Amino acid sequence: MNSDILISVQKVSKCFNRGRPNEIWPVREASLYVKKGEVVVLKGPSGSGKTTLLGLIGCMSRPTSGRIILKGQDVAKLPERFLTEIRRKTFGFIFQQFNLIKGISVRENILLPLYPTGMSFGQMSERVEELMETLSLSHRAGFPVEILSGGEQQRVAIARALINNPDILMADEPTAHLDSKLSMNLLETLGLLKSRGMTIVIATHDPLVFETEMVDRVYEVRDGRVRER
Amino acid sequence: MIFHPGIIALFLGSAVVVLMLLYISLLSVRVLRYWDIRSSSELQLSLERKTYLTSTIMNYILGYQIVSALLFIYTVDSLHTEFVGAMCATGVLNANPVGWYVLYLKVLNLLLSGLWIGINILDQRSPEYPLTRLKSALVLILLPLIAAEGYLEVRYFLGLDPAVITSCCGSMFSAQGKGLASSLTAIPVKKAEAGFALVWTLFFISGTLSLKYKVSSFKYVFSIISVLAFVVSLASVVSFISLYFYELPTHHCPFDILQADFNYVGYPLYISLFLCTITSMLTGIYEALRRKVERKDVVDRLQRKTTLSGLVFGLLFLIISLWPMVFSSFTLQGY
Amino acid sequence: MIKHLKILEFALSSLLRRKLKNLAIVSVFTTVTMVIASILFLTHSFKKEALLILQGSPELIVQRIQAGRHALIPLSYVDAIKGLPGVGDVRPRYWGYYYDPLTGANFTVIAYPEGIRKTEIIEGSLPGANEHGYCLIGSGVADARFLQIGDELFLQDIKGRVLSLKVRGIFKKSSQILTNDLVIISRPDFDRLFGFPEGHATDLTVQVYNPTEIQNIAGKVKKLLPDTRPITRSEILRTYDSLFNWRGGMLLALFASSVLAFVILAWDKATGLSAEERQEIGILKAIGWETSDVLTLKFWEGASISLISFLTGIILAYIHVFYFSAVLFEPALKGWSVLFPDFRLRPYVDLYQCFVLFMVTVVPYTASTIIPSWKAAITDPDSVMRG
Amino acid sequence: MKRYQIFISIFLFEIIVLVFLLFSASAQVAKGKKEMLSLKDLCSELSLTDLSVWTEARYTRNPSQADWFSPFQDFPSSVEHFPAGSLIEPPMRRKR
Repeated sequence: MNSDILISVQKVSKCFNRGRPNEIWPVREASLYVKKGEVVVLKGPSGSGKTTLLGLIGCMSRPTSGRIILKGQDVAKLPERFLTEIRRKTFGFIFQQFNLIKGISVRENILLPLYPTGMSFGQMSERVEELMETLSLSHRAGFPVEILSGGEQQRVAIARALINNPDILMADEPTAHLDSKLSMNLLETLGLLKSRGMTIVIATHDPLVFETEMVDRVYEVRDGRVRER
Repeated sequence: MIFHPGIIALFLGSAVVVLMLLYISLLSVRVLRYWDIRSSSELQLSLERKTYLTSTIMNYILGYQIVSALLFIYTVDSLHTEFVGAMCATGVLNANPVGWYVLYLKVLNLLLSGLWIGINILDQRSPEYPLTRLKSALVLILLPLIAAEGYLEVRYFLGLDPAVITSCCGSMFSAQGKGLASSLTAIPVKKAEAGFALVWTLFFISGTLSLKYKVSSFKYVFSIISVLAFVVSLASVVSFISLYFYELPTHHCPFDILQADFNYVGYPLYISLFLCTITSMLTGIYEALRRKVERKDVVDRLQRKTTLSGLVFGLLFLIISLWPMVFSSFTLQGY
Repeated sequence: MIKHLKILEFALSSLLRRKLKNLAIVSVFTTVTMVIASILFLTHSFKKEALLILQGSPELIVQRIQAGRHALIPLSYVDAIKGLPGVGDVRPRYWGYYYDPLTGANFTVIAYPEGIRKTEIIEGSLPGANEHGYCLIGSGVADARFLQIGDELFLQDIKGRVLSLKVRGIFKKSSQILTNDLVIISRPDFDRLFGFPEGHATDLTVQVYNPTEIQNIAGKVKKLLPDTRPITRSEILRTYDSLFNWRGGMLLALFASSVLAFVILAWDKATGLSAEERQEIGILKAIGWETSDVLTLKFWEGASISLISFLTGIILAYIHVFYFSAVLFEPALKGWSVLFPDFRLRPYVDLYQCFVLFMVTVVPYTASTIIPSWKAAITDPDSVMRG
Repeated sequence: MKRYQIFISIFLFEIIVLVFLLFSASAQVAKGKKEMLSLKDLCSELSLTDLSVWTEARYTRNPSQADWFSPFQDFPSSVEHFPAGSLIEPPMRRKR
């Protein structure tokens, strides 16, 4: 196996409500891998299981069976509290809804992942100023997030995902709530991140996303099964 | 007797704690039956989540135990005016013999909850939940003890009859009396002092050794000596340490030093002794649990911390208890 | 440490985001604490004051009981008691109640003992031992009858005649708690006022040489004179002690229902996590907060609410009781009577009261928040992804 | 200033106020000690046994001298002197 493989998912299945009449298997025996610096797209219609798969890759939940090797360590069987630590150190998430906390400022929203860490307030504000500069949010720093435009909210979400210097950026339908112009802006931002060496995994059904040239590989997800294209 | 504000507060607190403990005991039974760290079933996941509840509640219970022990002594002490012949907490405890058992159980439960929290800290620092079963079993041991404490507390206060003429510390802790307390007093001061000095010397030697060398028997010895030191020190407080605080050769009461007249010196004295015992005992307990835990470095780091704090609190206790012997003009020579 | 500070920072921010709800909780909590603390402070200070003052009451009092009621005691009992070994002086006490139809108040009338010394708590001068027609009154009596030194106090004696007494002295206001309703007159006036039978007293005070013998002597008196009831000083003190404990405890038990109501409110608020709060916790978990971090967050939310409310409640109660004489619940806490001393209590407050208050307010509140905050903390991190 | 700093300042401020109140309480008590002693002397001088607070009924004026077993003792239709009367606890049940 190639040594620059960051994540390798091997025959992973996930089941909800096992043994009950409403048992479902949103992911069945999925296998895929992600290399360092790649942009990988999970493509599929809504309800195909790609969000669940993204959650499994991103250590949000544990699979029912199968192995997930992250940087050489099998994380599929780890207890929740260690998954959290790995998730915090390795992944940055951008959600379909922006999932920002209303009523607090842009700065505080971006800083959220750093609160339960040992980083000092000084270091935190240094990092956040730098990041807001990159994503041109500085003029909005003290504003409550709910008065920002959709594009700005998306950038806040990206900044929050990047604040803890993750290895991998996970994005779930990032363009779902954006018009095509803003979507293009988002893709530019992602391209910029890729050029800096960031690994990116995107779950989407938006052709605008998986047809851009920065995408290295596309997996098609249908009924919980994964096929490389 | 029930409508004393302090007694109401104690009853209320005990009721709350016993209920919470009962709840986590039910959880613990499920943990003991179904815990399987290798499984990724939903049952296992829900059990893992319930361990958070258990440790949260245990943290609160430890906090409660500390407050309630102080409140108990305080309340018992403030009741002394209602009993003929009682001049401090001792007299009121004698008024209904159950009182002593409540006190002993409170001390024991305080120690046990402290140890539980220590074990929990080790468990939470290791990836594989190595001690969860042990912790659950300990909760099940703690439940009857704390419930018994609550029950005896109720029986004690309800059974207090202010018409009873009780003896006070003056006659209780005098050499003529019967029972454990008086036999403690009857120990010749010289022997008590020698025992005290011996035990604490051993304590510091074994502590330093277990800090320096990675030999497990040193750590066990250190823990065992800390328990000995705890017992010997409590006996010594009755036998001779308190005398120096009161500057009276016949006043042996271990509770009066908690009062304002003696600058509340009893609080730092007992608190440092408790902390010293709990942390030193944890050194040995961690040693015993070492083979269960995968990450030995975590054990080492925690052990270092507990041993060091055991030594520091021990030193603190010694300084406080020896202070008046060194700096006051009162001597026990000739008694 | 820094982690806790940061989580505290965030906890405060989320409390402030739900200002109205949390303000409501804080104000209810503060009020409950204040009410309970007022009760405790008041009864405890009252008790302490009573116990200290009554240290001066007679070591042993012997009363006669007739047909189950307190009756006048024959002076022949004096010598009988004096004969007991260990007994010092035995003195008769002459006192009684006088209902004053003019003001509707009850006075306590005492025939003064021979050697009353001048103290700084008396204004004016003292009537001599055998001067009659003079009196020394408590400030409550003076106020009720609008009397000053030199005025006349008119009482109606047992035969309906007017007894006129010139006020020689008035007890100072600072001694109200002990002397408010006293009217101290001479023996001849006392006899005339109440038509006291010859050779009798209200009761006897007994001096005992050895304080450890009091109980013993009391037993011997009871044996010697079976129709008497000896009351020892320590019994009086214990009576007062349990009286005020009972009072404080009973009110506490009554107000425990308000604590309970509050705890139910807090529980309800905490369990009824709104969809918004649930989503917030989900977000936190998704972006890397661990379950124990969320528990810490909830701990700090609860701790900041309860600590601030608790301290504010205690401080307000202190000011209320000792600077404003407990105006808010005066009648309920102190009781009433026509001659009511407007005493300023000395603040006998110590850490013990604070401990008790902590136990009856913060502990139930905290207990009620544990399970709800745990429920919030175990929210699935991927719940926000599933939308 | 950060919120937690404000919070901690308020908290410490309240603690200081409380400690100050506790100390001033004991100072006030100490200051009133002389007055207290003279009250105590007066109490023994006049052989008083009770405080003069609730003067309405015998059992509230002199709780220690009254018969506890008959609360409505003044006259049959006498109303209970609430709340002064409620101060008196019920007699203890003796069990043997």
